[in-house]
Amino acid sequence: MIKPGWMLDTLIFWVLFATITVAAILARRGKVLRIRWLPALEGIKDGVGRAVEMNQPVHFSPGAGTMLSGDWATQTVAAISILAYVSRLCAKYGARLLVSYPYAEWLPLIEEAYKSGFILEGRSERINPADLRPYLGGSFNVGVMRRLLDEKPATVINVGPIIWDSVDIGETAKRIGAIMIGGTARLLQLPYVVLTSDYVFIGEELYAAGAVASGDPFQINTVGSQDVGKYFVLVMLVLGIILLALGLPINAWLSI
Amino acid sequence: MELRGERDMSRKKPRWTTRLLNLDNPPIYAILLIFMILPLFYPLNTPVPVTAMAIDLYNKIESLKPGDVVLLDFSWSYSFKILHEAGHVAVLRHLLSKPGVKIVMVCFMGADSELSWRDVMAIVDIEKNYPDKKYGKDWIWLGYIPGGEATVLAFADNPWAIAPKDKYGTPIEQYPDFYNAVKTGADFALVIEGGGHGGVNGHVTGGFLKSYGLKYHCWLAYNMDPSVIAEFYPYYPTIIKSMLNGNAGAAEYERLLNMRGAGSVMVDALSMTHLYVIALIVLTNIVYLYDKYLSKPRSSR
Amino acid sequence: MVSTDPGIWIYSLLVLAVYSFVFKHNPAFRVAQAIVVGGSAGYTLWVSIEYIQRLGIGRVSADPYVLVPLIIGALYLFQIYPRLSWLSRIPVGMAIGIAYGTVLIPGIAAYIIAPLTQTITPFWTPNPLANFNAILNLVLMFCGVAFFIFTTDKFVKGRYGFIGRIGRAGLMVAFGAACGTLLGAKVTSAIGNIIDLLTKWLGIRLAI
Amino acid sequence: MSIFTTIRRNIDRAFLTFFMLFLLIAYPLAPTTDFGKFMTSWYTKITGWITVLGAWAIMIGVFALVRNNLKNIYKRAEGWYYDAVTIVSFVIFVVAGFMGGSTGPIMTWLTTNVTRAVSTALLGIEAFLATSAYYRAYRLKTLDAAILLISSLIVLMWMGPVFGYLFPQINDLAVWLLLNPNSAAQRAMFVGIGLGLIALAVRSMLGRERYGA
Repeated sequence: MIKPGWMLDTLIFWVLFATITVAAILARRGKVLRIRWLPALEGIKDGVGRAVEMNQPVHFSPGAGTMLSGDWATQTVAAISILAYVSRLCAKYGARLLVSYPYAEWLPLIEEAYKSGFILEGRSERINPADLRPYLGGSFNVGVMRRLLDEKPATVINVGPIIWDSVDIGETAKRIGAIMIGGTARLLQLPYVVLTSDYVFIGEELYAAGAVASGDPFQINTVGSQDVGKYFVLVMLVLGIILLALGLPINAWLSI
Repeated sequence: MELRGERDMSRKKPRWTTRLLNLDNPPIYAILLIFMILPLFYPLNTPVPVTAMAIDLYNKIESLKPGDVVLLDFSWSYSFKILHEAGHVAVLRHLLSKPGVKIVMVCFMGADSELSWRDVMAIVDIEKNYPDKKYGKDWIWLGYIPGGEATVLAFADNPWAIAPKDKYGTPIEQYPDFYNAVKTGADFALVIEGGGHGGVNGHVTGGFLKSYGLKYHCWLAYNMDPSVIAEFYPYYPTIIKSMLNGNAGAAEYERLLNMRGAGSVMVDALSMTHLYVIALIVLTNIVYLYDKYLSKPRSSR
Repeated sequence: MVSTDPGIWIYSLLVLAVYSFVFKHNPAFRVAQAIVVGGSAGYTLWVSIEYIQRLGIGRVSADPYVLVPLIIGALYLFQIYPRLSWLSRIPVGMAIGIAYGTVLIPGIAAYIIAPLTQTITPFWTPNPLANFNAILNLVLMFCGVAFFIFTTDKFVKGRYGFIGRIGRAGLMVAFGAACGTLLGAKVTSAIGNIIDLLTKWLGIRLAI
Repeated sequence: MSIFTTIRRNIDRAFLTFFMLFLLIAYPLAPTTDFGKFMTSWYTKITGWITVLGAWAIMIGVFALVRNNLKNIYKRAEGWYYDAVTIVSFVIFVVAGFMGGSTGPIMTWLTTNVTRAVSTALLGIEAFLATSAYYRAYRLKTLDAAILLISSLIVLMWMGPVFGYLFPQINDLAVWLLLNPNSAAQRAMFVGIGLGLIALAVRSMLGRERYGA
């Protein structure tokens, strides 16, 4: 019935999926997990504050790989949830928010996230659709670089599925003296983000960031309950070695 | 205006170490440019040490038997052409020199990957250099298949359902050498992916890894963008069997084939620029430590 | 011999305009950017029209179900009309659903099971280096995973803080290694451009 | 909240949930039973739809771009002449497409000489930007920075072929570094990413607000 080789993967997936769902639903009954705060979120707060002090805008871009396919789409969703947080901060403290995006597929969500913060803080008069700019079909890097140099934002946030914009945008941000906040779960670009940014969302922190920032117990529980999977991996590492030492074919079991 | 006086008062001439540590970009860039251009006029012709990965791929291709089908993927965006082209040219030449080996060429990355294929073909020039290799019998070109990762995975499960026709509109049934030899991805004797810059969770590279690597256990090789090679090492050598490291890898492969191609050209410039950058980093850090030493109060030195 | 092909001239001037950005932000770079932003938009517009024609409308007769994404995708156009812009979220929701559906289970195989099977290797073989590597891999992966645990900071500070610190050091090695590979790829691209400019545009013969 | 508002708020989430669950059930099934055959055939169909879905979106992107630029030109905003260049270039490309679409002769000429020129040059300037990033970021400030610096230096030596020629041990050391400590750390990050994906999916499916926003 199930393809050979996918039995265990499917089982583990559904178990984790169910655990996280149950933990999330339990949040509505007041059982909230405590999770640690992410340092890069503090960076966003500082960055927006600095932009307000200097009377300069904040620039947000969701990475150049925001396509509708596979992992890239999921990371874009995470980036958009961070945009909602940034928009809320900008509305609260009164900074102008510039958004550049490379693929129009996400325009409905990006526009909504951009507006949501201003509406929640009751500043809908400051919404300016011209601040959202598309740079389609491979012109994203060059477009953002020029926009940064022309508008001189105080804080540059580039999170999401970064393909080849990490160094370009990061170094341009350094050149205009902006605080650079980067983050991606695409591990091949992550080192370059670390190299060029002041604050970084490392890997999974990108997925968690929007939820942690929202402060909503439901979302916090989805983040916290992931640790079930991590403890599973930790236990499996130790147990696997022990079983292997006893001469059992643990690796064959793991690939049923 | 009052501020200016204050600033003038506080302005001391910074130490030379501090100035060196806060250089502007242009001088750094200018020296880099010189190091890039010089080797083009005065090549050093440093020999390239051949790594185990290139030898593995070479031996695998050497061991291919007549009738084996090879999947050769051209999924790099056209902008990345300089990184991947030399490696693919070398590998394709080697494949074409083996009698009876059948090659399926395909790309998944984007419509512009077809331009990448066109450029490789212009260099290899099958009709002129390999006159006994016939289209439809020894190689076919499926063109760009859109759909990203999902398509890659589905192509591995059942190639001819996803690509029922080749680029020129001929049904694959008319090429029995391919249609009958390959039913699933497991039937490919060797799979070479070209678009390494997608990364492990890039939609084409990741698809190849998940299907041919994890699911069908094919002999999977990558023609890699050097900037992402670190990310693929976790899967080497159990799942990914070989990786060509960009132009350096291509130069190694060219050396195995005893030819001098585009890969070898880059090697000197690569050496020189790396020499410069390493020197820059090391010198900066020596100056940085010395600066820290100088800025300590004299008594505590 | 300097080239007389206008295509090569446009190519070379645009490349130079982009490279000039490295030294200073200047009008040439702005013009190049303006050209590319407009041009790429025009190009992708045609690509999208062809997708709709070739993969959508053209395939309807062979596979009538293609009408579903064709119609749902057209809801995107309501984005232009604010009162009905909520309709344009439907295709996004559907696309994200498809993305999750294809990624999650292979994700378990690639991200959780494959790392496990590769780390669980014996360290009691006769080869001392292999044993050392196996232990190192095991320790670094264990500490790395522990470092990322969200619900407790036991592994980051305090008595067991060393676990998090080892994990962090491992991450730093990985980041450093990858940063080291960055230059090679980019230098090759730059040299490719330089060779193009020198040979095709200026017609200089190189020593290579 | 009226029923209409509820539908309007949640319709996209309904689509998301339906397609996600359907594909998740279909993915591991083997096409040996009737049910398996049915599900796998739909799996292939549905996953092929994404390209068509996204194709429409480009039009609104183009619309937004043209509208922004025309507004700027009309208002004579700062730098409006660059926006005029954008519009002119856009029109040229669109007109070129009338001869053979995106692969027509004029379009191919334009893309190879205009858009590709800029994208390859952008990759090239990263070499420069990377050098200055190295120069600024690699300072021996902390222990972590020192580890980063040393592992970078080893790999940099490996990437420059002349070092491998002069000191063959560098190659072995770099490959060992990539294969062992680097891989182990990458694997640790993989685990988190795989789990983060699931949590994000749950959040998108059930979250009170949209996509975790």
